[in-house]
Amino acid sequence: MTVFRVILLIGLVGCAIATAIVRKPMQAVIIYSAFSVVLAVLWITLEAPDLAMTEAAVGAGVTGTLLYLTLRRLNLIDQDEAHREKMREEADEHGKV
Amino acid sequence: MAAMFDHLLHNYEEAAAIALLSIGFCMLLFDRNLLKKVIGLDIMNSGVFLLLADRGYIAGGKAPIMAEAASEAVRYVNPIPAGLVLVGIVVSVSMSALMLALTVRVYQTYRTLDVDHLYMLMSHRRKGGRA
Amino acid sequence: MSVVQNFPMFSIVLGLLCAIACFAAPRAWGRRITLALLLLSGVMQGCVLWYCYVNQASYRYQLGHYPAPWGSELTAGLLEPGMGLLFSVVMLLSVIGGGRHVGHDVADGKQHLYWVAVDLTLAALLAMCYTDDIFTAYVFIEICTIAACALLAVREGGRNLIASVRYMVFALIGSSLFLIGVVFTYAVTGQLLFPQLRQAVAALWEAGTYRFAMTVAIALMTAGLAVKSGCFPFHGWLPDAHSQATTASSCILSGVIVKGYAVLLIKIICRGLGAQVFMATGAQNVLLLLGLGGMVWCSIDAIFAKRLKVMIAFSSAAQIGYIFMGIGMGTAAGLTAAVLQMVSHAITKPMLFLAGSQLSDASHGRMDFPSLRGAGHRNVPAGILFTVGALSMVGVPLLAGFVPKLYFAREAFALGWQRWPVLLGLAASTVLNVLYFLYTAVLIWLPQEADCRFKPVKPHWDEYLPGFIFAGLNVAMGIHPGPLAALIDRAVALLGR
Amino acid sequence: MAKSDSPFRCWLRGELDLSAQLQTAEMPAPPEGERYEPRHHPALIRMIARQSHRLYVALVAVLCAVLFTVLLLTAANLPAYGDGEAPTNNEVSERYVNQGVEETGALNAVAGMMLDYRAFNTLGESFVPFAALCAVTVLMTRGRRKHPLPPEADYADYYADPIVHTMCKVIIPVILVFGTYVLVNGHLSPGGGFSGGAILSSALIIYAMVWGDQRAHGAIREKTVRRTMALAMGFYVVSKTCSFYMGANGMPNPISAGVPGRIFSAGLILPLNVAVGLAVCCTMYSFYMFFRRGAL
Repeated sequence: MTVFRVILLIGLVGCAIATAIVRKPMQAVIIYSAFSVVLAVLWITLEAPDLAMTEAAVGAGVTGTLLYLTLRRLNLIDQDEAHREKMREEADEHGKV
Repeated sequence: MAAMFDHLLHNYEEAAAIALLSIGFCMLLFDRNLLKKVIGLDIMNSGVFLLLADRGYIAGGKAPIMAEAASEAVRYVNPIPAGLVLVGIVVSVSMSALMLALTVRVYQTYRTLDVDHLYMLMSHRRKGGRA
Repeated sequence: MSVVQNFPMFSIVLGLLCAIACFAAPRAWGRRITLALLLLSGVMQGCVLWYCYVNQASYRYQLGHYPAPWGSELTAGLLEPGMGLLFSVVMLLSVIGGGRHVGHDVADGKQHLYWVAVDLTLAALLAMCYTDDIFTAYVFIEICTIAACALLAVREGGRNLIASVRYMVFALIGSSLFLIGVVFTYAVTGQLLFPQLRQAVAALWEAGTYRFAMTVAIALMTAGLAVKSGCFPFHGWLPDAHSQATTASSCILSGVIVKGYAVLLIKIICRGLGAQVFMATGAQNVLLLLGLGGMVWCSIDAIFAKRLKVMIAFSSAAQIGYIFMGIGMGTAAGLTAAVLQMVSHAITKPMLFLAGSQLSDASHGRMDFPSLRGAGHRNVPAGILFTVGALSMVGVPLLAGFVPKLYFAREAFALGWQRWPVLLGLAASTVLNVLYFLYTAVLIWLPQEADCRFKPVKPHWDEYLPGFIFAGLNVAMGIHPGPLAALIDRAVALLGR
Repeated sequence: MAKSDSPFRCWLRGELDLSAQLQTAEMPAPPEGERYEPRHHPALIRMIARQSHRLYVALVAVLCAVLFTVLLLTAANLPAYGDGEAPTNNEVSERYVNQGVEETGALNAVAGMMLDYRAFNTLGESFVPFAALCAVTVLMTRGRRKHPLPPEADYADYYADPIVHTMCKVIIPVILVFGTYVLVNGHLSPGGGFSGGAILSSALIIYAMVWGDQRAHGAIREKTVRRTMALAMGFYVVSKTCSFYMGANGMPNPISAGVPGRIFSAGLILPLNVAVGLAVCCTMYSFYMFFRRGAL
């Protein structure tokens, strides 16, 4: 059990670091959803099934959906740093007007 | 020092929780992308919740759902941290929804999610005249 | 049990109910419901205050069928209903005074949501005052944060969005720090309710176990609340947030909400942790220094502010420094002075914001100082009110702002090494206050140029009613501070019991 | 005196003739909100101001590092993980576990603790999503002019997809049943209002995704959502107020705990769970709709 838990924890921290360093927002959102699922499993190993259900429904489900919708709304689904540079220039133009 | 390190190894769940918390905190403070800030906030909150839930765990304990014919020998884990974390998760999702709404509005108004750039844009505008 | 004893619970629940009512009822009712709620809440707090004053005791109110360590509780002494009364009255007057601006700044489709936010703010503030449970305090802090964000973001245009983002980032950091502190406290004591928590903390401190964890927990909780109330090094969000909101929101944000967190901090220190343990960690010295830093630094910032509302907001940050300095003095008299400062600031700052926005209305909505020149002639009542508020902030005797400064200075002589820093900080801050407030007060009364493009406005006297009530309270408190100070003295004494 | 001097500097120098200064110096009106680069600062202060942001970041980074070290040390100082004798396992949690079933009638100790023992806390908690919904509404319906949404064609048309469409017809009822089960069994098994409400809302969200939000908007009216929420929250507040009032005034609990294990047991916990679940379901669905189409 302890080994399983340690593996989960490593996965959790790994997901968190990956979220911090990936470039595309979409990747961060997907990894965050994975993070929530891992956390839900971890709640079960901690004998807290209530939390597991809530985390799976709210953390992975609703928050993930909201993050995805935000990206959708901003048209940022498959864009990375280079594109953001372009957007930044556009924004400068926008600011000058 | 060695004793402390041993203790930290024993409290490995707490150590991982603090690690999550630090990653989230740094994302919230230093990441320039507003969206990543929101994700960082969620990760930081998850770290705090993990820390809290660990406090309720008892080695060999069972989830506090009383079976109808519970024997005396069963030890249940502490239900208080689970309840508090449940509260926390709901608060956390509300906060992220609010932050995401702010993000959408900011992007629609200024066409950027970069916080530093946002401040620059504002000072630029201020120099240019009335916004 | 007397009926009056139920009033704290009733007022909190009524706030929540009115929020729902404003959400679901026809949109035009929101304002009326909220005004009624604020009025009723004020009356109820008054009754509780009177009840506790007559009995000279605090009481604990059990929520539900289970006694203290298992169920939740509220406490009402003199401080809690007193602050509740103050918050209700100030919010009522702010909402009346800024009502026209709300109608102008807030789109029609969202006005009912504005009133929902006001109701939730009141309920959360009252709950923060009365609650005896540290985790409940956390939940209501979050409600207060969200409601404050709604109050701030409801106005459109300008730097409002960016101010909201900054506010939210700081607020979230603050509440996370507070939550981590709560988790550590719970981990080493196993208690969440203040009286039991205080016993457990005292026992732990006596035994010397987990002292490090407890110290860190205390530091984190204090830091979290300090961030939320805009204490000095974390005040970056405050000027933007307080100056960008619509007038009524500015009044509520800087007159009331910031103080809610400070009251909660005082309650946690006195009831939840025990003043002795708090002092033993040395956290009060840090608070004192931060308070002093805020008093001076934010006043300097206020001098360089180019717009009236920004200047008033920076002055708020400086005044919050006084509160934290009072808490950091670590004596009962210091705490009394801090509470006095809260009262005096709560009845002065909304008046300044109201009068300031009316003055700017008389200058085509411009906030920069050159445009405001001679604005007092264009809008005489607002000019008078602004002058009274400015003089009070400076600390002219016979006005409210003078009273806490006097008490701070008096208490400073009883302190050890803190004496000279406190006295110097008070002196420096007062001089800086004179520079910017007196300057503005003179500026608005300068003769206008002949070719002034702004026309005098015809004052609607009903709009100035809240301002004049604030001014009356100000003068009353300044002329006769004795009873109020005695009441707060007793309240602070009751708090530790 | 120089014309460019600010009135403030004159004050500093003790020149009290402020009116003359202001009459001659027709200062160009500074644009709104300008204060970050004061023009009359000495060079040193200006340099500091320019460097201050970088300095601030560095300072914050150092502070964070210190904070995390301290937190790690604290984690090492906490009671051992999984220790049954830790201070958290005291008389409070023992009563929740040992007497919870008799006193509240709920087999799930977490539900009993949240909705009966520490009900005030949960009352506050259920208002957090409500407050957030109000704030999101304020933000998303901002502006008198509607922000153009991406055209409908931009979204994948799931309705035309035979696999997705058919599967959703099967899945949505299953999710609804499961959500209801979790909701009404909150006092007997893991789950309860918040998770059940979130599961229910996911069914609604899938419906809105596949059938298109116009159709969802037609099927689930804004008024219905708002009324359901208001009724559920109102019921929650009123019933809990009565319970608080009776408890504080020493009146006995009029609702018996019932036979533990039955579905209709545990007093108020079941109706409260249903109320919370409905409110959470409406809130989450509203969040989705606001993010998707900017209106409910």
